[in-house]
Amino acid sequence: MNVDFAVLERTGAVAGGIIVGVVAFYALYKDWSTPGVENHVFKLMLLLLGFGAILAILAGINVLGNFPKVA
Amino acid sequence: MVENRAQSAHVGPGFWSVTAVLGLLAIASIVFWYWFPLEQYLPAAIVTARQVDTLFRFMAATGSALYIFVFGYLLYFAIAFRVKPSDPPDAIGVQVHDNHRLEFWWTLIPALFVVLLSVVSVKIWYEIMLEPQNGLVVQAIGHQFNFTFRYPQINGEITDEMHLPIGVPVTLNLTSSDVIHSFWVPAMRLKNDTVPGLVTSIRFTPRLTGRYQIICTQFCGVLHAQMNKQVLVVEDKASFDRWYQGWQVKNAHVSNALPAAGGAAVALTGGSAPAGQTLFAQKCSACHAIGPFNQRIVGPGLKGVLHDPSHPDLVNGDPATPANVAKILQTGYVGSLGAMPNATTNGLSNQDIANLVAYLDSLK
Amino acid sequence: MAVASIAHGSAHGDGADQLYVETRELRLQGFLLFLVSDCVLFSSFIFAYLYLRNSGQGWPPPGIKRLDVAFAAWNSVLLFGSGATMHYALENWKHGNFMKYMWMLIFTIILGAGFLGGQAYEYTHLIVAEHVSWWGSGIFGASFFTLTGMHGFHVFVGVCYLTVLLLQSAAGVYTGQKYFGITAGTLYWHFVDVIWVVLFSIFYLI
Amino acid sequence: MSIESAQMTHAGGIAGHIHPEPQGFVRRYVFSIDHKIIGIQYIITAFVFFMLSGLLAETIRTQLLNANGGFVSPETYNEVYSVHGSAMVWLVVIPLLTGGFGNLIFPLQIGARDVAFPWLNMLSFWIFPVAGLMLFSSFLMGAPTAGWTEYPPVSLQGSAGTSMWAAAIFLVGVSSTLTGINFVVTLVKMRAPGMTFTRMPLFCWGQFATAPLLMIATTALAAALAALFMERVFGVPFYDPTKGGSPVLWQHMFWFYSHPAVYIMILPAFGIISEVLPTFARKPIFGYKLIAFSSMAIALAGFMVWAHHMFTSGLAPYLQLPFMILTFAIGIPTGIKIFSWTATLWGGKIHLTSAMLFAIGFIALFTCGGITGIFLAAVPYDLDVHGTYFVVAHFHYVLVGGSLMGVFAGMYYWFPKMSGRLLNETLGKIHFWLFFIGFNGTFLPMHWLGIEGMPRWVATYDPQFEFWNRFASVSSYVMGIGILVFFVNVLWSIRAGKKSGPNPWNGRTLEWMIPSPPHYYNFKNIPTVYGLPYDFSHPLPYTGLEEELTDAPPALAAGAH
Repeated sequence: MNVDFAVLERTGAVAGGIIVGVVAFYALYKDWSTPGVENHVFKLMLLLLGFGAILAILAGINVLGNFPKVA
Repeated sequence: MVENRAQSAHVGPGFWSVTAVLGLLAIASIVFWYWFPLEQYLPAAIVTARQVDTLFRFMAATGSALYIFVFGYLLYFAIAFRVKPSDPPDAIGVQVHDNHRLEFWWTLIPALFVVLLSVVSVKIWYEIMLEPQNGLVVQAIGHQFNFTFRYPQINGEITDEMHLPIGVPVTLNLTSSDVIHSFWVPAMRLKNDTVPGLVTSIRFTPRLTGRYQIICTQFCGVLHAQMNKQVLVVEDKASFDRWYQGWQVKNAHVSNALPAAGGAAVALTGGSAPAGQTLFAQKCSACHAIGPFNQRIVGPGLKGVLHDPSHPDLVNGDPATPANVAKILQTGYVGSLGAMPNATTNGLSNQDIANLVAYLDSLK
Repeated sequence: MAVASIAHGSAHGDGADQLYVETRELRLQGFLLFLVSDCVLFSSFIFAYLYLRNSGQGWPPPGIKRLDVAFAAWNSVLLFGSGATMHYALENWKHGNFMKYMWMLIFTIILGAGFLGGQAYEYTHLIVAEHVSWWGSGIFGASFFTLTGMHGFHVFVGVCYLTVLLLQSAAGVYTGQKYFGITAGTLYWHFVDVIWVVLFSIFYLI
Repeated sequence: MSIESAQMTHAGGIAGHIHPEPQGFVRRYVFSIDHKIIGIQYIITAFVFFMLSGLLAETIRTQLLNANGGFVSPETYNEVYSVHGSAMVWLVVIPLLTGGFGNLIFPLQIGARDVAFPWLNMLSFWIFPVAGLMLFSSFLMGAPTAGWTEYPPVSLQGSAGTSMWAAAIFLVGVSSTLTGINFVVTLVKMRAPGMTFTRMPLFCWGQFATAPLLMIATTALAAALAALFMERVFGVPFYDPTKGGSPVLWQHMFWFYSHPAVYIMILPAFGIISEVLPTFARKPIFGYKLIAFSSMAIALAGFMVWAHHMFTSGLAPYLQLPFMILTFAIGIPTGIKIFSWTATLWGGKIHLTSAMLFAIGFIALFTCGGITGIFLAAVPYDLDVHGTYFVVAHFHYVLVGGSLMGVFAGMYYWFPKMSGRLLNETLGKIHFWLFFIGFNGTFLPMHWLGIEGMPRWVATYDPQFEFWNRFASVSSYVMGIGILVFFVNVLWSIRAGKKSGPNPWNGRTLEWMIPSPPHYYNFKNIPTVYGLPYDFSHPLPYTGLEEELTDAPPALAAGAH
């Protein structure tokens, strides 16, 4: 039962991560040349958001945060 | 520019004579700090104390020379250039904004001085750090509000004076049983904090016999001011040996376990490893890591303490068996780096000990 | 040039007077500086956590299990997703698509609240099933609950603020030229997201 | 970019925006949003706290008249010096120099009508007296005893007042952070047209270097204090080694704030001195750019040297050397400033007014404190004198001889801008000489007391130190009398002092171009700036000031309401 939940969560994380990542990087690409302080901050934030999405995907497919079971 | 140069050639009434006087005063102060008999006021009890004094002389001499110039010019300018009753009310001073040559020099000279001071300090720092490691190992433990000392081959703790033989390198390991104290002997020009949960060490070689005050310099509670009553006695080898043997005899029957704890061996059946794991986090993890032997906090790392072929014996020389681990847990242990409290002090019931041993046994 | 497409005419037109333009600059800069100092607050606690983590007790400390990475990854995606929707909420506002803006804002609020729900679930699980508490579990409880709790509080404040924005927008408080509240909300929400990227990696992934 | 934004201001914007004058006592003087009133509120409140913590200081010295104390119990003594230190740092010097003189003067000097966020400014002021009362009320429940640094674990054992202390200092921190944000935005965005960064008066540079420190460093302290509070009240283990925490962690977090805090307390004083010296020497400040940039250098380097307070705390030895050398390096920009100020006096037409005396006294005493700072930065010597009276002497030379002398110079210099009246010069000179002599008598002997072995934080001490302690105590009474003279002077001059007129010192910065005290809107027309304020041989580098001293009403712009 528990295992099913974990698989579900991981699938959700990977799928959601891909969507968010694509959206974030697309938005970053589209906004690349906007001027002004707040838009520069937005771009930085989008970059980090995309990075977070990648982290979530990697955690979802067990590349990151995959620790051996401790007794 | 021409105007500026004309002005700088004309630096004001008495400028050069004042400069000469200040120069003489500066030289006098340097000579003063060079000859000042520091050790007459405060003996240099260890070898590196004299190096620290040298550093002090160097900084005091350059510092006071600098100060004499700044303060002297300040005073002289304030008096020589004050507005005179004969001046018109809207009189203004010399309109000079800067002088790049002057600014260059007074940036460069302090910078060079900083380099020089760094070199001198680092050199003396190395001499303090590189004192030999293989000498007598003594432990000082800070308490509210006194220090206790532990020597190899003397049971228990010494609560009054700390004795050291002259000329023998000493490693002093410092730790604390409650709050942060600081172990300072002014005659040693050396101090270090005693931090609970940490062992720090200082190394030095006594060079002068005498009795020197030990002072706590970190606020440690309401009687902090009273924590200056103990003394460090540096004496010749023979006196030291007499003192040392005296304590060996006197403390022969004192257990190394802090308060003597006796009792029968603990029954180890029925120990629960998960319960032991929780207990370990509460009672042991401040000093012991769950890691390999050499991952030391205060004591060694305890991963596989019962299953480590490269360390078949426990710290007290007994073979690493569950019963012997239980014994150490029961009685406590005093090593060169720190004191492990006994079961009473640590609040461990026999069941707790059984649980802890079961947990340690489960780590492989 | 998203801005240009809605701001017709000069800055003086359509009610965006010179005073507003200049004041907006001030408020924007002040708000960014506030975020900087908030960032320092998080950094200090993160420093404390990493310092304690490396003080030799091993991680996680004995007696405490690893955190559930799968659940946290899913929950993080909720929050990251809300960052993306918030970004498009502001974009739509700038393009004058009011209804799309409102829907994006509503999605953001739902996702943010969902993240908070997930965090509540995680806390409950830790406290009830694994007996980990804020004060009784050594440095693990101290650093985990303090940092994530502080972040959760920021998310909570953000959800409240976005709800207020939603109501204000419905009531027509903001116009095509004067919408600093929405910009500030977006900046804050992105900030909260980005902090979570850091917290997620240092608590779950290393 | 900065020049553009300064020149962008025109009639329709903030520069032309004049608020209606607030009516009623409460809106005018209590919950005022006028930066000048808020500045005066800060100064009055801080001086009240100064009196209280000054009394605590005299209590300390009275206790130390005798080697075995006896004036108060050791418990009380520990409470007294802990509250003295905390209050002097957080409730007196920082609020006076940033909230007080900062608010009062620098918006005038850059030609602004107010700070960027007047309401926020009011909020940061009103947090401050609340926090101050909290700190002093901790005496009722057992004040903190572990000094202003409150190192755990001993502060974890302290009585309930320690938690109150943490909460109070946290609140002061919030107030400082808001002030910092406010000042940075004001200085970057609200300068008058033509007031480029390199034309700003040096007091503004002092504030400009300080404000980011207030904003960033204070937040780090807030985290440390919050953790201490949680540990004491809820038992959450951060610092207690028996529960896995680390006492050294507090020291890192505390000093990461408190070293920059040292510069928060001195950089604005540098600014005050840099205003007073050229005005009374009637000549340009020597090396304007070097002084301005060295302030920024000091502020930046201030974040990289915190561990020099921790050489004895069990820091890894290899970490000690970089911190030592970086600390030495801060001596270079500081030295540049001192040499430049001394050179400013050369060739001047020096008017030795009270403000000028305090400025010269500042240089003399601060230089001494700076030199002993180098002593303490050298690791081998710090291992000797750390935690002794040598340190006490050092930081009193910097904070009292430095910051507080700066505050007094500023008080004598800018009092006309607060009240429209001059402080009495004779009383001012008596104040200076009593204070200067008393100060040196109090703190100079502490150098050798520390070297010979007198530790800090002690209620009783070894009888061999009795003579110099008595000497210091008696001198501290002289200093106390000097400060009483100052208070008498202020109270008398507010009612009966000589009317100052707009510009009693022939100052050339913008605040002297408008009436004393200024109107609530500061400037009738925002001036345009063409150069530095320190060129005494040139005409004033401003235009647009013609109507300031006339009875003409201010020009109301379209955006005003």
